[in-house]
Amino acid sequence: MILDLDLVQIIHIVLPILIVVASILAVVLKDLLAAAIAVAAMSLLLSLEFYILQAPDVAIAEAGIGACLTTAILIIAIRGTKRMEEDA
Amino acid sequence: MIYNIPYIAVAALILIGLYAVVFKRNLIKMVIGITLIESGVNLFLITLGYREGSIAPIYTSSPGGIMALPVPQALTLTSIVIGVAVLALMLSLVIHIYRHYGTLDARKIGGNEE
Amino acid sequence: MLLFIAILDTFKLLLKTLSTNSGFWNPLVWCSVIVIAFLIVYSIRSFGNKEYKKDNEQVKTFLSGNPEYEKEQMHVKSSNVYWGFTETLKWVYNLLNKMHTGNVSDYVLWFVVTMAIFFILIGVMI
Amino acid sequence: MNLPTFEFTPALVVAIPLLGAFLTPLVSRINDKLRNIFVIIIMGLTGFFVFLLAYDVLAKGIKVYVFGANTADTIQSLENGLPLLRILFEVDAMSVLMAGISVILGFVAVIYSWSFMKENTGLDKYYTLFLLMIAGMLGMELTGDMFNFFVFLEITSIASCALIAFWTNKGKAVDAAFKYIVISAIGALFILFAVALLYSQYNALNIAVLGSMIQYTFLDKIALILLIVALLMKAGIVPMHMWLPDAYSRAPSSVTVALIGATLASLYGVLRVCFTLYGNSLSNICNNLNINVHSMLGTLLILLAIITIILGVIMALRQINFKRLIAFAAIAELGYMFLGIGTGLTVLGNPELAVYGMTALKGGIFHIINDALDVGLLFLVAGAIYYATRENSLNRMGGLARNLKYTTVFFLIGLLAVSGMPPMNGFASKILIYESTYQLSPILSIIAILCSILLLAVFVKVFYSAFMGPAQPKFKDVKEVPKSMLIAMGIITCIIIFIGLFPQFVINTVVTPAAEALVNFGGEKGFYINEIIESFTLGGV
Amino acid sequence: MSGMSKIVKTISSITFPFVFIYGLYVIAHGHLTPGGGFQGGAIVASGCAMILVAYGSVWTMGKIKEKNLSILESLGGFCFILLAFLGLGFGTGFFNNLFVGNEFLFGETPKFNSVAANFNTAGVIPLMNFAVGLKVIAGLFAIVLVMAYASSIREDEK
Amino acid sequence: MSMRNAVAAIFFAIVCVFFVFSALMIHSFGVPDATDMDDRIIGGFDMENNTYYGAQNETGANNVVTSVVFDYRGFDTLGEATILFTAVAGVVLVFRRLKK
Repeated sequence: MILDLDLVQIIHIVLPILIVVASILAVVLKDLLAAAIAVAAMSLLLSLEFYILQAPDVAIAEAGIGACLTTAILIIAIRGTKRMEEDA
Repeated sequence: MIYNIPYIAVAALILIGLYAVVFKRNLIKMVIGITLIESGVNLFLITLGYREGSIAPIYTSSPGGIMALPVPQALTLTSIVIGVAVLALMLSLVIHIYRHYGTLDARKIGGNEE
Repeated sequence: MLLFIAILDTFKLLLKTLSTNSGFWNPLVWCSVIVIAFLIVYSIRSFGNKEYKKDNEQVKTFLSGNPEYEKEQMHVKSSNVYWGFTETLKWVYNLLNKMHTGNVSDYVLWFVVTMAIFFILIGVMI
Repeated sequence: MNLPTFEFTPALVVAIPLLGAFLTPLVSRINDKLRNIFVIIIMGLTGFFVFLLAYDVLAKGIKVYVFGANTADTIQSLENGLPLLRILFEVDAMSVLMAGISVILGFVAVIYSWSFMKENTGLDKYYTLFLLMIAGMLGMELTGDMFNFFVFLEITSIASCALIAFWTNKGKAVDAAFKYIVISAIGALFILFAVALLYSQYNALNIAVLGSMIQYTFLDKIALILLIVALLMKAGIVPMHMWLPDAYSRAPSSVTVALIGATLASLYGVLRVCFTLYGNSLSNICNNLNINVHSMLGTLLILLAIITIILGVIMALRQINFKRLIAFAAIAELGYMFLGIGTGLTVLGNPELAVYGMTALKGGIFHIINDALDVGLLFLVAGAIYYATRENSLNRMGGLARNLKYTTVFFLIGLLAVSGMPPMNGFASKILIYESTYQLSPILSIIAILCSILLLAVFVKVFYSAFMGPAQPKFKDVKEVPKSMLIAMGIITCIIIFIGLFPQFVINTVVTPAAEALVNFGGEKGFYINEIIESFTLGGV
Repeated sequence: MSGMSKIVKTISSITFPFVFIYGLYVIAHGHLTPGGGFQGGAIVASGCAMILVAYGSVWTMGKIKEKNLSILESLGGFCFILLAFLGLGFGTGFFNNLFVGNEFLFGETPKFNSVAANFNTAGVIPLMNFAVGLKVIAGLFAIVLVMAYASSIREDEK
Repeated sequence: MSMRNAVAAIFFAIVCVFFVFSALMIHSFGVPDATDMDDRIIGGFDMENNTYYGAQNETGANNVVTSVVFDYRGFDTLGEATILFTAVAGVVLVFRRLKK
């Protein structure tokens, strides 16, 4: 290893990148349901990151609210409206 | 410098969210963008409270050693609940807008009015 | 007696003049001046009022010889009131109408623009 | 006169409307009339406590309330330089002034909605949200903690958003509410981000503590910009004003009146950030380079204010929708306030012009009161006309003075006041702004006066097209609006006339203490925290 | 939203009690382990959302009225404020933790740096946890239920 | 429309630059600048007065975050609960029946 990192540091580098990738997916995907799932994945990764940053309280809250309820509300809204994003 | 990657991720999250709000036309995409901004701010608060080699600020789990800062975690808890409340209200308004206008395109619903 | 003094003090407090470091403003003085002016104007008006006759030809409405409309139709609508002004400033209004798109993204875009300008002016310059 | 002073008045001012909001759904199960009376009593009680608090603060200086600890600990920690752990309510003359405005507007709006909202469903939720909105505003204005400010900001935004969408059968109303919630969510999130930036450097959340420590580093400037721009957007300054006409014109009139209070609470946030949080360098002016930030910020504010005035007036001239027109006029009025405040901010560092800066600041603060009352009255009149005729467009109105006699008188008074005609209250505050900005640059003053005249022209047009002219056959059966609406309009009119006739009295008792609370020269630890310590040691708590 | 297949219904009704009890555990042990009123409330509310998805919103609305949830939420909020006001009555201010140090309900104080999880500690905090937990369960579930019901009603009209 | 997007992109880029720059300016990850308030809350031993201080001693809760949420910053939590209440009221108001 050039950078000489231990496991925790690698996780601190990899997880934020994954979070950003998931958020980019959430914005880019045309299918809104898929975007909602991407938001859920982002929330789950975020909650993992919170756990690694020594915040288990927030991690539980984020997993319960961010990953579960937010997705449920988003899916309800998508069912009530329209699934696909229109093109320009 | 490599240690500041979480902060860069925070900036990236906020900017991606802002991008979704400014450049996307679908209302639900804009709402998702606001959720992303909120996640970014939450991550920022938690990252501020992290101390290297620290344990979670709970005495039950392990004794001794330095602890992560508790106040940002408390603030983040508040912020998460606020986020879900705002999200619910926004999405119920979006459902109503769809019923009235039959579309989710932000350009079509506002319209140019006198 | 004490009560009287207290009331007097309150009045003194109320009647103070507002000074702006280069002028002053006292509404009560202004009101009294207006009342006096009104009385003068009224008395001048009453001089000529006797010669005014109501059942005369000059009282009738004259619309360049056109017939007079019904009273209900004579009301000028709100959008026609400052027609000349809005017509002259049409280019301004076109610009402003383009600005007010009613699109939420544009509202947020203005926020971003203002933030960028503030960033450059305060964050970099100073 | 000796009024009783309670040490927990600041907490009660927020707690009473909150408790009322929690109880309203239960009370409305019993009886509708009882619920209305209950809400009015709650608002009256809140107003009473705000009055007590104002009396206390104006007589004895800053008042502090600590949540959840015995005050002795807090005194010790402040004196020994230990960190403040708890949430503090820090009430000075400025906060009390704003709280008074919010309470008056809320009280009037509650009375007004008795008859105005009578025919609608969902009134229990309406009153609940209304009380929550008032509580949120009061919390924003009284709190001394940045994060708590954010929380109350969110309460205000969410409650007002739901209230803007009250008439859900109208698509435009829902649309306006969505715009409002997007704008306020983004603004609030950026405020939270700025608070986190400040926290990252100083590990404190209290405004006074932060204010005494700020160093004007790069991150501080970023936080300052985020706070200022987000709050300016929530206050509705050009070019971020577009949500305001939508929200103001689509909401029910009684809600609009309370929304004015919410907007002004954001303006209060701007004042707090500029003068208290970042006001440390104002206290030692002569030998500090950081004053550049203030003069730059002030110049930018003046620039935005001038654009705001011009654009608001020009847009108002063309509007046909009654409430939308008043909303643009309200934007123009907002510009006058920011003109005064910005001039104060620019000039206060300059020893030669500091006197005029103080006058401008006083004018700006005085104009906050006047604008809230005048624009509120106009919106109430617009709501009354809508109630009587079910008509919003000025094109379809005419000759209403025959049917709505009292309303016409109220509108006339509001017209004169809002366009700054002597002897109404609008003139008293505008003359302060004109004469002090003239010292900075005559052009600013000239533009302000010209736009004031244009504003008069705008409202003359409204007066002519709505109230004057021949009687329209379709308005034959229109009757005068119910008593509760007349009472609400009457209360505001009385206050307007009182302030108009005795402006110096109001300035001496309320405005000058507020301005001096914002700009407090001297002090080592930072003025605000210094005053808190003093008030603790004097036993003022 | 109509219900799902029988398998989903059965599995979710078997899983639901476990989620519920785990949520209650998180609420009750808020002052000792990670968790608290908000986190546990969110967990229970997500369990309820699972039931909602499995059985459909119309069925759920028939079982639990939104009004009852509102009452529960008001009750939770009222208890919370009452606990806060108790400090005003007996102590010095809002949110004064007045039970700490008394040999009363939850009144014990742990030794510094002690790892032992003594349930009988932390004063009003466990009570506040319960109140907030009730409020969060009712509130979040009410939001999801009302939104799902309103959007499903619309579908039926079409 | 593309004109708008081009202008938007320019200003967006400026904001991007400043955000990333400020992300680099913050204290390095894991090493906070000042921690006095949080250290006071976490607790410790006061040598001068020979007493313990901090969350465990003052509130009795082993979980410091909970003691911050419900004790030190309890008023924020009240606000948060109020926000939840507001959101429920708002959602119910938006989806109410319009006819009596």
